[in-house]
Amino acid sequence: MANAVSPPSAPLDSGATPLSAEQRLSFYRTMVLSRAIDERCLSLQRQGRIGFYVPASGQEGAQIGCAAALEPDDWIFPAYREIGLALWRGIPFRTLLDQFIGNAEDIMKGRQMPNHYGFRDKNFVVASSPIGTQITQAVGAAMAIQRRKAATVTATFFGDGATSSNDFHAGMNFAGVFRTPTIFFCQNNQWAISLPRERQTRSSTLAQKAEAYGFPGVVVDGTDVDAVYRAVRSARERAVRGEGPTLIEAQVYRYGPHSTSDDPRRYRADEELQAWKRRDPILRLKELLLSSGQWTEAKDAALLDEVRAQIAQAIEAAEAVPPVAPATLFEDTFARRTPQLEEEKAAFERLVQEGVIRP
Amino acid sequence: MANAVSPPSAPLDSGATPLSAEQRLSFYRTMVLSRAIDERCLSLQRQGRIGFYVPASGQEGAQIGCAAALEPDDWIFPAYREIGLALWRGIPFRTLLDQFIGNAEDIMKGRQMPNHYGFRDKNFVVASSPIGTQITQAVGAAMAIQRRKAATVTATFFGDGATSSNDFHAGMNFAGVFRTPTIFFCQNNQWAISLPRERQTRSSTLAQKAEAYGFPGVVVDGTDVDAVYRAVRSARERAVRGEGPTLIEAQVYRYGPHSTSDDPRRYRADEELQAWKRRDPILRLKELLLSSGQWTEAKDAALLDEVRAQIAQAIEAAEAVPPVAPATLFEDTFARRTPQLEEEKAAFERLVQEGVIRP
Amino acid sequence: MTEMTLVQAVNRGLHEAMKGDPDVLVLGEDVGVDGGVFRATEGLIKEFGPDRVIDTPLSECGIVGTAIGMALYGLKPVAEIQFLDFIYPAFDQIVSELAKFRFRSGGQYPCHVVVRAPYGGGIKGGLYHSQSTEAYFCHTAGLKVAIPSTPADAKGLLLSAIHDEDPVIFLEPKRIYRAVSGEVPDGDHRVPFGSARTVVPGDDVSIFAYGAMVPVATEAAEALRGEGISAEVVDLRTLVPLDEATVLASVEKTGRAVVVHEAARFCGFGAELSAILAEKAFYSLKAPIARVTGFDTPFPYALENVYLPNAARVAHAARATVRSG
Amino acid sequence: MTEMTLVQAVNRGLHEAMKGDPDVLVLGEDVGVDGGVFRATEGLIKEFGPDRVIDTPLSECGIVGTAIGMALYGLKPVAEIQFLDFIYPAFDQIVSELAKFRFRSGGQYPCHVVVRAPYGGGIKGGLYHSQSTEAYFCHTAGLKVAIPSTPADAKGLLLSAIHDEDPVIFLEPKRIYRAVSGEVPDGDHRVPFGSARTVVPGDDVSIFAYGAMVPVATEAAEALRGEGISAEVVDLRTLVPLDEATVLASVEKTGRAVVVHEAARFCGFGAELSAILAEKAFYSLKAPIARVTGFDTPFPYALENVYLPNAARVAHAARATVRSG
Ligand SMILES: Cc1ncc(C[n+]2csc(CCOP(=O)(O)OP(=O)(O)O)c2C)c(N)n1
Ligand SMILES: Cc1ncc(C[n+]2csc(CCOP(=O)(O)OP(=O)(O)O)c2C)c(N)n1
Ligand SMILES: [Mg+2]
Ligand SMILES: [Mg+2]
Repeated sequence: MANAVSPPSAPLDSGATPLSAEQRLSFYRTMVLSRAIDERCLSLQRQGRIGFYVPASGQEGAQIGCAAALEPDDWIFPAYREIGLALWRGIPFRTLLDQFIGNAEDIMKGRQMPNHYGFRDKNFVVASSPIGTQITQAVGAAMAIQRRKAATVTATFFGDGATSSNDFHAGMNFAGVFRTPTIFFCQNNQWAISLPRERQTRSSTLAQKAEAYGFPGVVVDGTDVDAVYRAVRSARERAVRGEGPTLIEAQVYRYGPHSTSDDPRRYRADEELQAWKRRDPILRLKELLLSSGQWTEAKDAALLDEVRAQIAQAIEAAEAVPPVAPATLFEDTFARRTPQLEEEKAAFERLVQEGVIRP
Repeated sequence: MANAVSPPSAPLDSGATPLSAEQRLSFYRTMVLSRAIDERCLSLQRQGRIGFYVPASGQEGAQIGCAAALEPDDWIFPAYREIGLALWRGIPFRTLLDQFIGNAEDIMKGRQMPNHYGFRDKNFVVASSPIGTQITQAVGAAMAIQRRKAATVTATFFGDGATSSNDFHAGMNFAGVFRTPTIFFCQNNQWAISLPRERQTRSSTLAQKAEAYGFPGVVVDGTDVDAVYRAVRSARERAVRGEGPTLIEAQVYRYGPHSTSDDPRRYRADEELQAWKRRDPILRLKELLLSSGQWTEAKDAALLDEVRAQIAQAIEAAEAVPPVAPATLFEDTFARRTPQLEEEKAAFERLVQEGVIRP
Repeated sequence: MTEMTLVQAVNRGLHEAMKGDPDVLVLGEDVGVDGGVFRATEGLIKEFGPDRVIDTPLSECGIVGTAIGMALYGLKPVAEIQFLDFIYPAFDQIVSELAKFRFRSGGQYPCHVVVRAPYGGGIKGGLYHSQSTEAYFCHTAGLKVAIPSTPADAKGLLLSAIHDEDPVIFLEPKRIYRAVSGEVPDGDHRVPFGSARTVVPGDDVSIFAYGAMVPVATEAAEALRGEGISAEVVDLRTLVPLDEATVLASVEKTGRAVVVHEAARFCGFGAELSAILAEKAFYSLKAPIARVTGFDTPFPYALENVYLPNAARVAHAARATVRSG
Repeated sequence: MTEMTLVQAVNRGLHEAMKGDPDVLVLGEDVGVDGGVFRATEGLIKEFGPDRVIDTPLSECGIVGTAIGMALYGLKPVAEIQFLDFIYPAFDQIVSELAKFRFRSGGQYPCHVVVRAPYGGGIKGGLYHSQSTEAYFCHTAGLKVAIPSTPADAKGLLLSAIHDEDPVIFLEPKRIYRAVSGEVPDGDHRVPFGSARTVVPGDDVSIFAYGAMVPVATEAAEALRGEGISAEVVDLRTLVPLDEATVLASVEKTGRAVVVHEAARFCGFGAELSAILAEKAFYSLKAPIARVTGFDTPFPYALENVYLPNAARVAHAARATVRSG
């Protein structure tokens, strides 16, 4: 259901080869893993074992469909809700969990809140909290790709709310002007915390905003992983051919709270949630797999067991890791400490020694 | 030639009563005055009698057509190139000149560069230099109008370059969401300093950007004062009826340099300028007036003499005004000076007395 | 008098102002139906309706820009920025426009907007939900900056801010939003700008603090008292205008100063306080001026507790100051 | 060595860096065909083409945001902001992103962008073409801040900035873009960050300045010399990292300090310098530390000459400091 809102210069579905049974199955496995992690992490947060969590349940179809359509050397500029992308890129849950905890093995060195991670070796840029900032950055990286003449793209991820940000406007405009190889992947999950999509903007779709920047925008059913895959694949091909950027609006729903700090019952009706759950991306894919004979309920149960065991193991391992060392605070502000930071570090260490600062 | 890019909810030309001969003549007089001031000020600047100047020549049709279509209690949020609007609102050139000089009678108290003026009693908000900032402000004032249930509108003025600004995006979006009575009047003069319109954005018109915000955008020939008047009048009526904002793109050309600091020969071809001059808004209107028998070359010459005399007189008067008093520096940072500013002022005055600071 | 938390006092302040003046309105992200992510605007939409408690799109630029337009037109908007860390998309509107409207118009256009924002660390918010960048605003001529540290001051300073004629950046220490309760006067309670509060009187050393650092400084003063050091704790309450008279009088008495804030040290507000003392209280000073602040690194997540000044660090610095003089 | 103006030295610095490294590119408004509104990028597009000298749409947010993306990908972008006064639409990208990328990623993502901007008064630019807000950037951990005051330093610091591994805010004193000429070394001339320059040695009082205030301070020192007062003038060159050693050594020698900048006084960079001295040079100080700065008002147009510190004000403050100690 990739529905072109404004006609792209090449048909969007053109080049995509049909998905194989194997591919669909690997989508499914990752989606199931993503959902299971979500559920487990919400409970870890309630138990105080992690400080915060941003769930992605309901958005797995969009995330995995998109992730799979990208190539490993395409750079991802994520927001904070993109766990499906991280898993598809091959980041082990254990690695994510180290970040959620902020322990001594967290690659981010305990600097950021849970869900704000990045992995240079996976071309997965480190997320931040301010909404939209990754969008112009993705366009800049795409300009670098043009300069390097690489056959690759950047893809940036953001929500319906982020379309109101300064960076959305600037990034879309630069992408149009410089025809950059960029995929703007908007997960319209219908809510920006408590603000419904209709009150975020009066345009009838988010995809049509691309019109203002002179390139195509498409709406895709984000609960249909195949459709997402095809739309992204086409956008990627367009980009690599030098035909410029595409805005893709994947329509999904956020099942859970905005984050563990949020209570969605304050602002939205349960019926809306239930209606979307009937179109659950995982269920939809499972039914397809079952009906095509590739999958059985028994295999499904086994998969779930396997995933849960894997998660439990990761938790045990991550929780055994010691906390991040205090003096690491003085790393990475600059490549090398300035004399002033050197002095602050020395003073800090003295205070720790004297028990004035207690890690 | 008001050409609706996206269909407005009511036909744009509906309510506008045809222009009277008298109205056209007053348009003409103001346009001629505006052009004459421009020419004189450019030479004042060259002579070092004013420090800087931003010419508006070529844009008089758009400015006067728009100004005339607004009512006196509609609030204007201008950029720095809107002298035609100021003149139409009844600001004497002498008052503007006091500002250009920054003398003791400058209502802005010598605080701003030439062309950055505002007049509260004329509902003409004081301009600033940062591009686009007036746009969200105009929307906010329109939200206040809604709250006060006044049958009035705000109109904001900006260039083609400003459509790339953060505030354009935020202002357009808020206006759409809150359906504010706002007219977004974009004078597309084809250049943002040295950047041509085609490299500012890839959208085919600027008007079509309104699509992204769910309200109508129209293109109008800005060299045709009648067409501008009608387009603005319709947008105003729509707004007052509660049907929300309109973006109007008036296509014009900046004849002169961006400002007296600029040399347009570095980046644009003379042919382009000459082509536009053949569609000069003043000439077009003059021909109409002449052909309708309302106007004669003799009257035209007399008008020009009159205007020039008036300008010369204003210059003489403004140049006789003493400079702004130094201690006024310490007014208007706050409503009342803080103790700290009181102390700074006292220290300043001592330094002036001792000849350390020489005004 | 009613006992309440700091965030409740903010809520009551907004309520009082809106009740008293139909031109006062509130706008921001999630301030309406949701009642604000910290519940500061809870219940206001029910009482005053969506025309006066406006849920906006996700754009701080739009929030502050439209608030300015409303203020120019005569309303009294109170804009909420969800976290101070997210104010930067509106920074141009704040420093270029809000701060300069009155000046640049020669006094024709006052522009009275209150921008409220929760600020500071202590809630495990990491890099982007913890910062204290009050110095940016203090350095911007034309802005007033208020930071309450108690429920009563939260209401009193907020009501003064809303009734001020100038733009006010109103920073709320989210770490103590609910940590303490206090008696808050009912009705139109106002605390004047530019009057610091002596929290603990003392003779040996002056400790200057604001916001969430006031309880930390107070705890330090208590510890010092046990050691026979009499520390005076001054809560600045408004950074602009600054109550220099109280600051100078305190140091003239004690001869020693410790400045405390959560913000990074370099070019932080504490530097200004030191500079004022080094200029105007020079001959009273008996010892170097100490600063106890955040470090000159971005704000961390896991190590938040070692980043933030604690009572032990404040006491340690005060002790050193007293001994060295 | 070639004699040139400061703005020409900036141009030569850019040229040298671009010639030496194909990853260096320039982007901004009017930097290409027009050669920059101050002509700092003149001729570069001819030599290096529009792929490396990029005229952007009118969006500082886009300029800095895309520059960051380029830097993450491995290029070395030099972004021009037409006037420092217009940097605020990009402030979020600068303080939230550029300054924090390396830290928040645990060192995975260095983010080396140079942001160049002409700053300061003296060209009758009024409110919005004159401001000096270096303190905002100095207070932001993760940014380096360089400000040259001579043609040689303009080239040398710029080349160091472009070859640094960290983000640099490079502020160019537009008032002296063309006011003075000086000898500039040819080739890859670099001036290291964190090393102040003693412009005039002296014994009685230390005057600290940077950018366009260095010639003003020097003029003051000359006037003072005529009166028998030996003033030392120190040009800080980089505010972050700051050469504290040179600053402290100077005050340990002279016992007196005057800090000069164009920026408003309150929470300006001078406050930090005072604070450092009040902490670390306390026992050397013989007199209150004086600040000679812009006033705490927005920058005026007609009254620019009374707003900006002049040599007479600097000399007056230095004299008072020497007499009072
Ligand atoms: C600039 C900025 N303003 C406000 C916030 C607070 N905030 C965090 S998430 C969010 C809503 C984002 O909505 P959307 O873009 O739709 O993404 P979603 O969370 O739904 O995935 C808000 C307002 C922020 N992080 N950054
Ligand atoms: C935020 C900001 N960036 C840059 C500038 C410098 N500048 C002044 S005018 C201008 C071009 C404006 O073009 P446009 O909006 O088309 O208006 P025009 O001058 O053509 O009327 C630029 C880049 C500025 N004033 N503000
Ligand atoms: Mg959303
Ligand atoms: Mg233009």
